[in-house]
Amino acid sequence: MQDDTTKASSQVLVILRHGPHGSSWLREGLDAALVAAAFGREVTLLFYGEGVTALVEGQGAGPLGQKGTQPTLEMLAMYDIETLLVDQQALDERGLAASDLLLPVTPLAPSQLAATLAEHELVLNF
Amino acid sequence: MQDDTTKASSQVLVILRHGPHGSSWLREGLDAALVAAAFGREVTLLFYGEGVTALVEGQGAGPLGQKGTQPTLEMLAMYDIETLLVDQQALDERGLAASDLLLPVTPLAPSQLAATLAEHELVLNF
Amino acid sequence: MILHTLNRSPTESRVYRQALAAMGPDDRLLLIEDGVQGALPSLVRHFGDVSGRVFALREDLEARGLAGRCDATVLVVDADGFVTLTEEADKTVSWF
Amino acid sequence: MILHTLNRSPTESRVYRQALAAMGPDDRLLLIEDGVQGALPSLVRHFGDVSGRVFALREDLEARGLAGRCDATVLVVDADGFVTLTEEADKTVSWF
Amino acid sequence: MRYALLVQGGPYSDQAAHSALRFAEAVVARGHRLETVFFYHDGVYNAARLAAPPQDEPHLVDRFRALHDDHGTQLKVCIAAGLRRGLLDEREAARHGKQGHSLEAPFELTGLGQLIDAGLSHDRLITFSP
Amino acid sequence: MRYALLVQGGPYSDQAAHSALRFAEAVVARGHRLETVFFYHDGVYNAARLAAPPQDEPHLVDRFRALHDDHGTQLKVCIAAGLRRGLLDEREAARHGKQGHSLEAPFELTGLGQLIDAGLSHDRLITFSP
Repeated sequence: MQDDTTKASSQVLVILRHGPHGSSWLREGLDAALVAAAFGREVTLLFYGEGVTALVEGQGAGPLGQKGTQPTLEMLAMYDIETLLVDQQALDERGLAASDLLLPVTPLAPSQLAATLAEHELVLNF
Repeated sequence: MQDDTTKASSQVLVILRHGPHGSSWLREGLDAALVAAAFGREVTLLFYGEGVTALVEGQGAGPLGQKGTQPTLEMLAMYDIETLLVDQQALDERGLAASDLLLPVTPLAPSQLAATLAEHELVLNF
Repeated sequence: MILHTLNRSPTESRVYRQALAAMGPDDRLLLIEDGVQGALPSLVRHFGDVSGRVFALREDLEARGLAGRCDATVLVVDADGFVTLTEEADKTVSWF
Repeated sequence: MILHTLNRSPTESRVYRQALAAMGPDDRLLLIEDGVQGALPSLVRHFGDVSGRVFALREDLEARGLAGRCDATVLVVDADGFVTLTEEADKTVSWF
Repeated sequence: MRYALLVQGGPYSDQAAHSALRFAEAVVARGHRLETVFFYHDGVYNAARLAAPPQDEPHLVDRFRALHDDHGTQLKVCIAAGLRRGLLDEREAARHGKQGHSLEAPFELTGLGQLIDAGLSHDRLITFSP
Repeated sequence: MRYALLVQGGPYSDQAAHSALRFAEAVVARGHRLETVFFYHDGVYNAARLAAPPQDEPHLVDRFRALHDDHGTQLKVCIAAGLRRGLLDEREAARHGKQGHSLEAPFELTGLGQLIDAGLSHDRLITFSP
């Protein structure tokens, strides 16, 4: 069940299951990913379920003007976080296509999920 | 759509949608109901969705020995809270019958829900 | 007439079913916070039974990049319109 | 082998579907907290795909009055057994 | 109209407090009177006087305080929910033999009866939950 | 084995902290070493030193403190998550110009890197969330 889109050497998998603004889970999950990367770990992000909505282009400010998580997402490459897996089924369910997203991502089919979890040393689920 | 099981004069409807131990919603909802009753308001309780599990007989202590909400439920009559409506569909879904419950309740069909909400002056949803 | 607010997406939480079951024939439903996901054309069918009485909060749609993706049957209101909806309703019940 | 924990009932939250979709062929699922509601005979069908690998925490069943109502296919473990499950698994992933 | 809000979500963890503040500001902008904000469940955490959010984020405590200062809104925190979660004013801290306090004016600890009272005596009660 | 726990739920609002403590006590009873409890998201509220639960309820702060005192478990609170929510030790309070503090030893404010480190260097990391 090894899969080409993620490397066995990746150490930390951060699963993001929430969208922007509604809660702090997305932000706190991204913070964990950035810190892991800053500490030299190889980090994979998996946008899963409602987490795929974090990637929708054209996000705006929150209810009190707060800037949200889009700026953080745009910094991922700077931290060498380049493996962005996205739950294809969740995109389909919401009528979203890769072209609607603000970053290039790798679609992940349901059949690849278990292997992705198995091959990372540490899995953090937000 | 007036319904015999609740009186139009009832002032406060407290909807309980959570079971015991998993969160403080049930406890905090019950506290609100008791306070309203202590202040002389007529209070109706509606055990809705997972809230019906609050009524299951034979509950025990929580993870650290805390006593849970069963003792509070047993005090409702002392506070003259006597209208206990229960979501019949939620009982059925969980395979529960009235005889499994620790208090006598009035089953409420889905068709009676809207009228119940409409006829109370204040609705608090927990 | 009761205004019901809902702050969860129908893809994640089943609370939307509780809200719908509790709605009277004139009641209105306002999608707020993560609930505005339900206004997407592919998800709005969950609210088919109350079509024409479904509102969504503009600011929450915009914050999520969904302002232009909202289904045409959903009535979009801003925070001022949210207040108006609460003025027009006898009471407001929140589902979360 | 991964141990997955789940603390929500399938009647309220759809997160159980995410957990199931992420489970490998040998992975195990432990129902804890409000998740033990899923061990009721009328709800355990939601976990049919991983039958035989579904555990439920005894203390959480007992606290909710469900100890005697658990479906026979569910393996009941206590807190000590929960620790054993984490020893036997390479890692533990929590779904909430 | 006379409005009351019930806030049940903490700051930052979910949107409830943000939504409540946005709604509150729209309520007063429409000329209504926002008499009460009642904090219950995790909403009591909004009263934590030591909250130190990053400079580029809204400071919720200050925004709630402004409702009080500019519009006379009462900021009522359920005492039972607060004590369990470590929200104590000077008087409660002394009563429990603790040094220091975590909540101060214009937030005030009150009983849950005040929520029922606001719910029945005000024209509208709107709830924001996590 | 060396265990770490990640606690993301606050005290009383949900079962996460209760479940974590029960699990922690079972871990040490089985002869494992519980090296770290890391508090993140609303879990940071477990470190509130002023928490005053009713006498007939478990006092979570004391139970976590006992893990530290009896088993040497380190109680690490994410500093960024804590500051936003009003959890400050004396040093951070001074740095932010605030009087008083809301968190004290044996709880300690640390960076999120310590969570990643615990997750990779300990044998097991178990998460308890709301």
